[in-house]
Order: sequence, then C-alpha cells, then structure tokens
Amino acid sequence: MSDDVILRVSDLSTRFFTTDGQINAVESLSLEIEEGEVFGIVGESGSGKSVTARSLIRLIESPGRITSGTIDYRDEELAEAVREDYPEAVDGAFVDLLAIPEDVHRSLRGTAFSMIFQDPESSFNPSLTVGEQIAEAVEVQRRASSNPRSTRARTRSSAYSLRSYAAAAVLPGRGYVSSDSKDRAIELLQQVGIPDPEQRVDEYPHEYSGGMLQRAMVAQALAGEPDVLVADEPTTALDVTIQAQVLDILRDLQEETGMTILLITHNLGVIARMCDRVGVMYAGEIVERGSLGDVFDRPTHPYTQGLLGSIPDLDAAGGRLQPIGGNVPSLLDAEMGDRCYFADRCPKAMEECLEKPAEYPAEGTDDHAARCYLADHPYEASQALPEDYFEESEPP
Amino acid sequence: MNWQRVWRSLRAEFGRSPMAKLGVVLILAVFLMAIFAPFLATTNPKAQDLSRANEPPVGFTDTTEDTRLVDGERQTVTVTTRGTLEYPLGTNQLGQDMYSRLLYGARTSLLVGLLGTAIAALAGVSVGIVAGYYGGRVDDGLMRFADVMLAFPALVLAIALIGLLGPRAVDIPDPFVAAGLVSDMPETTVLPLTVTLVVALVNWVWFARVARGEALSVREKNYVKASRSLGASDRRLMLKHVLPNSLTPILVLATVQVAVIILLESALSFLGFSGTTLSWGFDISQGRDLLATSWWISTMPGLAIVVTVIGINLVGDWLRDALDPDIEGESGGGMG
Amino acid sequence: MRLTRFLLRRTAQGILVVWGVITLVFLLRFITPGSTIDFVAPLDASPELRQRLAEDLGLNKPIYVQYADYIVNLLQLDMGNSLLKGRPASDVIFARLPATLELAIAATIVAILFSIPLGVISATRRHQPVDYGATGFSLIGISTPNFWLGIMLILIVGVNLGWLPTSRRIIGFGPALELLIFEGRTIGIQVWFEHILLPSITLGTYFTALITRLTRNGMLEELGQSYVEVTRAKGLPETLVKYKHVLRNTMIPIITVLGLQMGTLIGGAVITESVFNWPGLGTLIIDAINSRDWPLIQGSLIVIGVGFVVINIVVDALYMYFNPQVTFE
Amino acid sequence: MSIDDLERTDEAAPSRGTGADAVGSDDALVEVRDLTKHYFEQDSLWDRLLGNELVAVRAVDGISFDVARGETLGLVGESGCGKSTAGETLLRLEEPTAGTVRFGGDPVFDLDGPALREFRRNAQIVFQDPFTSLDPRVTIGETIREALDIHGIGTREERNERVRDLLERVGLAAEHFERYPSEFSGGQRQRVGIARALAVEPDFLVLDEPTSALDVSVQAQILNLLADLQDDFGLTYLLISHDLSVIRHICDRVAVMYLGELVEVADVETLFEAPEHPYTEALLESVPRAETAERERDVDPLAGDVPSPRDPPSGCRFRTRCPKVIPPDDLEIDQTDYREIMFLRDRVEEREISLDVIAEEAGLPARDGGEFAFDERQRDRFVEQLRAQLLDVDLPGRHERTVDEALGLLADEEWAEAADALRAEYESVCERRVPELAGDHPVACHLKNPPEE
Repeated sequence: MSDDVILRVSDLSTRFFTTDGQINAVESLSLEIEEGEVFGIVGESGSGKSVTARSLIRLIESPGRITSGTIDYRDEELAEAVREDYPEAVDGAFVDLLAIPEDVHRSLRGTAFSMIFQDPESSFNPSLTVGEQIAEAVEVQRRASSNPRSTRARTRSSAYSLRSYAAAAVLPGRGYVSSDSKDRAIELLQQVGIPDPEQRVDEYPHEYSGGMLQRAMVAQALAGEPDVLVADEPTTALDVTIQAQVLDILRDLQEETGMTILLITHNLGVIARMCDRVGVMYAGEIVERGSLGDVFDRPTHPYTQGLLGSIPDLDAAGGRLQPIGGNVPSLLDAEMGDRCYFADRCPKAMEECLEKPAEYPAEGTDDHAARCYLADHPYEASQALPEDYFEESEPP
Repeated sequence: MNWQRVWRSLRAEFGRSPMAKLGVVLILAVFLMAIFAPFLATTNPKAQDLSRANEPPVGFTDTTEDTRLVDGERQTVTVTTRGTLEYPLGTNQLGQDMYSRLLYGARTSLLVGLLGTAIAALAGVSVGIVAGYYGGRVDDGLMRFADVMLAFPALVLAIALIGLLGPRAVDIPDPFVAAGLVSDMPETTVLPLTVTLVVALVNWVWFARVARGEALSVREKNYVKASRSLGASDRRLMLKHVLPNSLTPILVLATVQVAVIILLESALSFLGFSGTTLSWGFDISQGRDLLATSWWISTMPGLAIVVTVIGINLVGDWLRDALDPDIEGESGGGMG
Repeated sequence: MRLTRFLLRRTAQGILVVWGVITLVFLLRFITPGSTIDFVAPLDASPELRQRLAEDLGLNKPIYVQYADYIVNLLQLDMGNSLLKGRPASDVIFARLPATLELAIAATIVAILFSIPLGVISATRRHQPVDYGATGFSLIGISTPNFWLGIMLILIVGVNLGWLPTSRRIIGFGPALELLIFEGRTIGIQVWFEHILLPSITLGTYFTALITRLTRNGMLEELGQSYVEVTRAKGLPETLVKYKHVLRNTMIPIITVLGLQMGTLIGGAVITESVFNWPGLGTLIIDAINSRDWPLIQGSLIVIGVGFVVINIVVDALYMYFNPQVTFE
Repeated sequence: MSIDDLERTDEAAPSRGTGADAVGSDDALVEVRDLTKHYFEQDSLWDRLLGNELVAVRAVDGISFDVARGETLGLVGESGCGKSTAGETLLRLEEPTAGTVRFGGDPVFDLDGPALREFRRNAQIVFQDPFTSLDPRVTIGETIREALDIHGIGTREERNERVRDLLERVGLAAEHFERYPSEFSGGQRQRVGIARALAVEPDFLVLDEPTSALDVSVQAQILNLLADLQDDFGLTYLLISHDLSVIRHICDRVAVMYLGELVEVADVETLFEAPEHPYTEALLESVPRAETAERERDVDPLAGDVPSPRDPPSGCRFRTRCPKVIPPDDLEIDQTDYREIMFLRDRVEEREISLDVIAEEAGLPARDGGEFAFDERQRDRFVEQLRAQLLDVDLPGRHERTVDEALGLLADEEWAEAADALRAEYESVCERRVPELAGDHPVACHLKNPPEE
C-alpha cells in the first residue's frame, strides 16, 4: 500500500498578480505523496506553504493563478470516468486535477480530498449552526455517492442545490436537507470528541470554544470520507493542551481510516508528532525532503539546519540559540534572480549558489534530497563567500 | 504623519478608477463655477426683467397662448419664444437669468455644505474622540443623547428649528466686486446662517458616532498602551495617536456629509426655509407651479444638484476605496 | 426567549428615548424667540385678555410645572388643542397618520423589491454591463434630491404624458380595501394605486439606490471572508455558496444601515408629501410650523419620534434574527 | 542618561508587605500581592436602569509573586488565563480591582505626579503583536523618541542621537529613523518596540509574548537580543508567554497561571524537571517536541476546555479537568473511574445532556406532553442507554449502583436531585477547599499540601 503514490505534484507554480508586482508564491514545486502516509510541509510565514495547500484544492482566487504544473491524483474510477471527455487529463490511473473543468473538480472536493483551515473562528459561517454546516458537507457527499462515480452523474448530482434550499437561505434554523444528514453530523461531532453533540449540533459557531470549533472543522472535513486530508496549520490558533487533543484526534482518525494527510505547519514539534515524511519549504520551493528521521536528524540543507537550531529546547536548559540571520525574503518577482533564494541568509553560501540554484537529484520518493550543492559534496570553509558580502543589499 | 502613504494609495486608486477622475473633474468644475461666479455670470442673477420672463433655454422654443389686445380687441394669439444666447438656460417668471442664478446657487450650496460639514465635524469629532477614549459613563451618556438626537429625522428637526428660530442670513462681501474686478454683480454673497448651523446641529451626531467607534478601537491598540506606559498624558494620547489614526474614516464620512448637507440645504430652500433666494432648491420651488409651461426653471437647478452630488459621491467612493476605512453605518454598528 | 428579553429591553430603552424626545420638544418652545402668548393672542388683545389666555394655557406657571402638566397630559394622549384647527391636536395628527404610513410602507416595499435582487446580480456579475448599469443607477439614485425627482416625474409622467395624477390622495388604502371586499369594486384600489405610485417611487428611489449599493458592496466584502473559502472547499455548489451563505450575512450590515437611514425616510416623506400635496404628517407639520401652532408642532414631532423608535426596534429585531451572534451589550 | 543611572537606583530595597510568604524573595524589585482585575459586563446605564446584575469576568483573581532584581520571571499560561492582563495591570495600564504592587518599595497604585512619572520611566512594556504596537502614522524614530519627549530628557538633538544609538543597539540602522512601521517586517518592528521600551533606561521590562507573532528563525534573533540587553543593562524581565520552550530558554523562575490564578511557582530547572502541579505536568506533556522520538512519546491530552472566567469552578479551578482530582478519603475507587464520574457530574450540573435524543436512541417513546412516561422496564433501558453514552468506562458494582441511581433520577428529569445524589457520594476536597500557594516550591494543589479538614 505505502508504495502507492496517491498525489503527484510536478512543477507547480502559483503566482499572484498584484499592483505591486508579481508574487511567485509557489515556484516549480514538485512532490509525491503516498497513500496512507502523513506528509508534512514545514516552513515559515511567506514560504508559500498555505498557497500550496490551496493550489491542491484549486482554491486560488484572483489576483492569484496557477501558472504551470500538474497535480496528478490517482483514482481509477475517476480516470475511467473522465477519460472520454478529457483524455489529456488522464494518465493511466492518474487524473490531472488542473486539467479537468471546475464542476468535475468541485465534485471531488469534500469527497476525494478535503481541507482543514487554520483559524477555526473565521472558518465557520457565523450565522448558521455548526451542525447545519457539517450537514451540508454530509449532503454533498451523500449526493455524490448515491450515484456511481461518473463525471456526468457527479456534476449533475451535486443536487444539493439552490432550489431545495430557497427557504433555508432566508429562514435560519430549518436548513437540513434530511434528518439523516443531521444525525450524521451528530455522529461526526461525537467522533471528534464534542461532548453532548445532540445539543451542540444546533449551536452557532460563537457558542463554541476555539478548540471545539477546530474539532468541528475536523468533523466537517471528514464528512465526505475523503481520501486525502489537507490540514493547513490545523493547530496554530490553539493552546497547547487543546492542540494535543486535536493532534490526538487526527492521529486516531488517520489510523482508523488510513486516509492520507498533508499537514502544513510552521511548528516543527507538530511535524515530529504527526508525520512520516517531511518537506521543508522556503521562498516557494521545497528545499529539502525526506523521512522524518532524515530531515530532523540528518538535515543537509543549511536552512533546515538553521530552522532546527532556532528552536529553544524544552527538555534541556538553554544555551545561546543559533538563529538564521536576516529576514524571510519578499517573493516579489522583481527581487528574485536566478540564484538560490536562501543564499543571502545562508552561512555556507558559495559563489556557485549565486549563479544558479542547485537542482534536486533525480526523482524518487524514498530519497532524502536537498536542493543545495552541499547535498552532493561536503562543505569547505574556503569556498564560503566573505562575511560582509550581503551587507550592502540590506532590506528593507 | 505618514501622509505619504495615504497620498500614495490615493494616487494609485485614482489612476485605476475612471470614476474617481470623473468625480474630481465634476467637483473642480462646480468649485470653479462657485468661486468665479461673478466673472462667469452674464447678468446680475438678482436683476429682474419682466419683459423677458419665462424664456426657454437656448436651442429650445416655447409656444404659449396669450390674450392680447390687438387693435383694441382681445385676441388669443400664439406666442413663440426662442431661446437666446443672452439667457443660455432661459429665465424664470421674474425674467432672471437662470444661468447666472445657477452659478450663484453653487456658491450657496458649497458654502453651506462645506461650512456645515466643518462645524458638524469639529463638534462631532471632539465629542466622539473624548467619549470613545474615556469610555464608561461619559461614553454611555453621549451615546444615549445621540439616540435621542437620531430619533428626530434630520429634515424634520431642521424644519422645526429654522421655522421657529426664523432664517437668519449673513452677507459676505464678494472680494471680486469689492476689488472692482467686476461690476454689476451682487456685492455680497449671502450665507444662510441659521441653515448652516442647523444642518451642522442635526448632522454632528454622525461624526460623533464614527469618531467614537474609531477612538474605542484605537485606544485598545498597543501603541496607545505603550505610550501610556511611557507616561504620556491623555491629551497627548488623544491628539498624537487616537485622533490621527481615526482620521481616515472621518475624512470619508466628511466627504459624504458634504453631499448630504447640500441635499438637505436644497430641500430646506425648496420648502421655503432658507435665508437666501439665490439657491438651487429655491429656484426649483419657483418653477414648480410653472411645470406645464416653463419646465426649465425647475429642471436646470435640479440637474446642477445632481451633478454636484454625484461628483462628491464619486470622490467619496474614491477615498473609501483607496483608504479602506471600516465605517460604521456601512458595515456594523446598530442602535444598541 | 432571546427575542422576548431583547424586545423587553429594547422597549424600555425606547421609552427612555421617547422621554428624551418629549423633553426636547417641550424645551423647543422656550428657545424660540418671542413669547408663546404672542402667537396665541389676537394682535389687538388687551393686556388683561393676554393675561387670561396665558392663565388658561398655563403659561405663567413655572417651567417645571408646565413640564409635569405636559407629560401628564401626554400620558392621556392629550396634546392640547390645535390653535389652527381648534380641534384636539391628537385628532388632527392621527387623521393624517395613515397617509404618511401608506407612503412610507409603499416606498419601502418598492425599495426592497428592486434593490436586493439588483445588488445581488450586480455583485455576482462584476464588471459586466448589468453591474455597470446597477452601480450607475445607484450612484444617480443617491445623488438626486427626491423633491426634484418628484417634480420631474410630475413633469414627464403627469404633465407631458398625462398618464397619472400628480397630486392629492383621493382615497385611503383602508377605505379602498373595504370597497373591494364589501362591494367587490376595484375602482378604489385602482385610484389609490394611481395616486400613490409616483409619490412612492419618488420616496423609494433613494432607498432602492442605497440598498443596491449596500448589497453589492456587502456581498463583495463577504465573498472575501474565509468561511466562503471553506464552504467552497467542502464542495458546495457556487449558487449555494453565494445565496445561502453570503447573501444571508450580507443582510446584517444592510439592516444596520436601514435602521440608521430611517430618519432619512421620514424626512423624505415630509418633502415628498409637500411635492405631491399628500395630506400626511409632513404637510401638516410644515403648516403647523408656519403658523406656530404649538400643540400641533409638538404633537407631530413626538409622533414622528415615537414612530422612529418603533421602526428601530423592528429593525433591531430583524437584525437579531439574521445575526445569531448578537446579544445586545 | 547612561547605564550608570540605572545602577544608581536604590538597591536592596527591603521587600515589604507579605514578604515572608512563599512567593517572596529577598531582593525583590517588583512585589505583587493579591493582584486582582475583574472586568464588568452589563455595566452600562441601561443595565443600571433595568437592574441587570453586574457580571464579573475574573481575568486575574488574586495573584502574588515577586520579581527579583536582575532576574527573568516567566509567567506562563494558556490564552485567556489572565497573564497579559496581569502584566498590564501591574504596570497600571489597567486599573486594578484589588491588590497591591510595590516597585522598588513604592506602592504603584498610589503613585501620582512626579512619582508616577518616575515609575513610568522605570517600568516598560514590549507587546506581542508588532503590527499594532507601533503607530502606523508615526516614524519609528519618533516612536522611540516619544518617551524622551514626554519626560523632557535632553535637547532635541541629544534625543535624536540617542534614538539612533538605540536603533543600532537593537540591530537596526540609524538611517531607519525616518521610516514608517509599514516598511518593516515583524521581527524588525519588534526590535523597534524593544528600542522604544529601552529609550528611558528602565529597570524593569514586561515582555508580553514578545516573540509569539514571529517565525522561529526570527524569534531566535529576538530572544538572543533580549538576553544580551539584559546582560548589558542589568534589566529585570517579566516574560509573559504561552510558549514553554521560550520560557525554559530565558527564564530564571517561572510562575504558572490557570484561569486567573497562580498554580505553581518554581525556579526553571525544578519546574521543568520536577513539576508538581497536575496542570503544569499536563502543559509540559502537551508540547510536541521537535525530535524524531516525538511520534512514539505517549501523550494523554488534557480533556475538556478551560471553564469561563465569568463563573470559575469552586475550590481548585483546575479540578474540572484535573486527571488527579482527589476522591473522598473513605471511597475506594480507581482514579480513572473517579475522573469519569466527575465529568458526568459536571454535565449533570450543567444540564448538558440531551435526554430526548438518548431516549430516542434507546427506542423509547417520546415524551407525552411535558414528561416522559416510562414504565419500570423502559426506565431501566433508559438508564442503561444513559450509562452507555455518558461513561467511557465500566464502573465496579458499587459505583455503578450509585451512578445508576442518579441516572434514574435523570430519567425522571430530576436534574438537581441527580446532581445531589452524585455530590453526596463523590464530593471532592478539590471543590470544597481552595488550595493555597504555599511551600518552598509553591504549588496550589491539595495533593502537595493536604488541607486540614
């Protein structure tokens, strides 16, 4: 099982075209995720990790656009179903999610993959009950699965439609499609450990605590029994004790259902607790990837090393921290050249880093790989750039 | 002051938005008309010429039936009057030039609009900032008073006050006439004082509400707390931090209020509660009974109001889009 | 439960506001130049007659006694006798009230019927001709003085085309309805409709424009909220995202602004009545002011204040209905 | 205007007040005693008129600690526990509800005039969010200079010179003087915030989550900077944070806060190596470590949410979540079972059980009119169903009988009686007695300091 790649992203670029210029939020990103694993993407703010997550679900909105790349998702039935209409999107059992039309893609949301967002408080519609919002997700899934997985049926069958809900739009509190979906919502709330779900299901988001809301969001994401769960900073807004609860739930659910999780976070501890494999993101690229052990215990990229050196240790008295100098770079196009983006903060930067960034070695999912010249040959102090090399080009 | 940034975003939005450009052009035009009215006017707007009453605008002809004594006999004759360039927008029943009246009407509208807004803003912002900054009982008292004020519809309250106080007006000498640059024009511009004060009085509450809301949120900002921890006095905090950081929404509100007050002034003049006859609203009311015969008397000043207010509203939209303030009344608040 | 408590509380607040209104209205008489008796007494009245009149009207008593009397009388719905009409002011006012109410309600209906769909279409078809049309209309709508709009309607529809009557109110809605129900004649409703059509368009245009604008901007803003993204991520069709989730939340700021703009509606009604010779409170209050008919002025202002407070309570209740987060302080 | 000034402050001010108690220390710069800050809701004129009762939000509820000269005291707790309020109140940025704070011996809340200005100079604060802590309309130079302006220190040129020095001292450049905050990244803004606080050469800095809004790599820079500044200027820090690893890294002593109260105070080694309060233990256990062994580490997450500070639990405030809540002496019960019963009791007391739904799931008839009308068998089935849904463990016979009895009362919708029945049998000392923060290693827990009954 674990050898099967379920999601294969190649050369993905997502850009934002703002009045200040073009922002290359994700730049030629490639990665492969295996079925049933927990893959972590770790990076600092502005590294493009959240945009990556949204790109996978095609939630990029103007002024942003996915400008290149493919996202291949393995689903034989889906491949069969779309082969006829969109042959160019299908490659064996893989379907390129960027090459199918929006309505087919929508039918996959919630059912093939779903997403957990960072801030639970703003992620629920404040004027509908939590239960109704979860029931909606259940309903989407119910309609989709009541038909065979064929594109036409799926697109047409998203029949949880406006007409059946004209009244619900205006009248609060009478929105469920069926009592079935409400029952299922209660079940899901129970599953994520919400006490007294029968009452809670009819409460509004503001009546929930932050931790409960995040659990409700997990429940909502699970409503469609997705194959892949994308969790974007799922615990960042939470306190540690609540974070522990939510991580616990995610781990249990993953074990139970065997679903694949793509976990995106800035917290290395959360990565360590949850993930099988890790990708480290910097300035829109994955600069190092490998198994948890490879990346945490034998980091090769100087950025990964710096990141690990920056965190104060909880279990040992503190010496001096070894921070990475400088600031996270702006991703404005004008300021990016053809060089390693980390070079100006890198303590081990060399001449060649400024000429052309290192490439990944040949693809292979088991590999521990880093996008750095130091991955191939050991570091020699003599090659380093002089210490004050970057002083002049100082931001802002 | 970081007005550079404000200026930059204003310019960026201006470049993007054709409507903002249109608004600025309209406003500029009205301002120029108002300021240079004595030069642009062709006739003294108060001069009456009954022999030339009810002439249509240039390019239009007007046909009326009139009873005249022709050769000692009463006869019904059809009189056709052709608009002339001398009175490009026609004349009213007193034979006054509508075009010149339009120019002078702009003066009244802008004077009342700007002055009224300024007074309302000054009063409202001071009260609002103080109430929002101190909060508690001060704030509570003010907001309850505001509730009572708001319970009178502005126009009704204004009518009542002006009707009871009597419209008073102040004559402001026209500098161009005083300097002898033009002659044969009114020597003074009439500022309808009661109207100005009353429109300010019925509108200051809006400024107080917005300023209060801003002050409430700004005072919780950490930079205010930081200054307080440095030992800054309340006065300093209000003037240096709270007020400047509350200004953008107030600015947008003030722009919109100019339009509101101009509309209010015209309504008051229309109803006859004004201190001057050189007013768009007044002219509209004059033409009201002559609609069947002389449509232009009401139409022209009305168009002037619409154009002016559209200009101001466009500028308001421009400021709003560029500065993106969150104004109560457009997104939040309530009467609670 | 929530609603009951809220209404109780809000009513208590409303009563206090009304008390404030009454006090202000009462004081209005004392800031007015000239003594009240000058308006009441005939010009050639002897000092003795003036004295007697003042005593009759209680004008010599200390101000707080007058105030107390005034409140006590008001509680019995006694607003004094109209100087102009010689009848109880309350009778005069309540006789005029239905006309104003009809006008205001008709205008509100016109506004809501047109504006919300227009705003929604405008927001969902951004940068398309419909959107430009709607934004253009709303810009002009909020920039046009309604008395002028009324005059233009009279000029075009009434005078030039001669389609509709341009003034007065021949029959009230109530009698018209009675005619329809008890005698089966539609003529009453028809006449009523013909007469109210232009005034209600005049009064309603500003609100139609305003709400269209609010709906459009509100929806666009709401579409940027993060829950919208979540809703899309769970695979909900776009129509539901927009109409079920977004529109509902857009109603919240719209209702807020509506509440704040009720004053404009009432003010607009006054002037619209004046344009169309509509026999409502607006024309009454202008007449009363012009003739210094104190009981009538005070009575009308109080009725308007009360009406405003009541409307606001209704608006707040609506607000509460759409926004479950509200707890009101 | 130099470091010498700082060292001239009267040293060894004897600690006064309740200095003898457990949280005191010999060389205290700041002595906090019973500091209390309640916010009041429903406090408007209307509420007065309508006779609504005041609702107190007990943000900080009587905390006492000392900060010794030159040390870093960490104040750690989860969001909403009142730690930031405590920091702001002790600096008198919020008006305290009760309690005293002495700064260098002076009662802070009684100061006014020049003495208050002097205090304002000596005690400063650095805020969490670097985006709201700088006035967007003021250049960073002016921001830093404001303190000097307020206190009228030096000539304008001297002040500007000092600002430029400070900018460089915190790792920015003198040329940044004229720039606006919007041109800076989070980390740089935080440096400005620190420079502003240092401008008047304070003795004491409250650091309110100074790094929580920053990325880890930048956080490390700021933490190093703070450590350097402390060494150079002999500063005393009160570090408020939710991040235990930051606390461990730079604090000398740590105070742990839960729901407005302190639960444990200890030096940093002791607290992290041998925590004694169950909450501290749970907190430490919850933090995921950034190491490969983390996956296998056994974590038993704390159940439930923090209760509302409007109506905090009686006795020990942590008892509603505490895995070690103490059973009555004479009761033989497994700790897990006891905890489970206590959870059940809370739900009964809060009436957070949907009887109708459970009845429906047990296949019982819906209520007829106002009440359930069960016969004996149906009632048993209902109790069975309640037990299955509300308890995660199988209780031993004796306890099962007690619990079933209470559940039976629930079946009759006798909520209060059901709660009473459970309380009679299972009332814990933790809910009856407020634990005191006492001892050499102060821990507010009955397990550590058994109460005398």
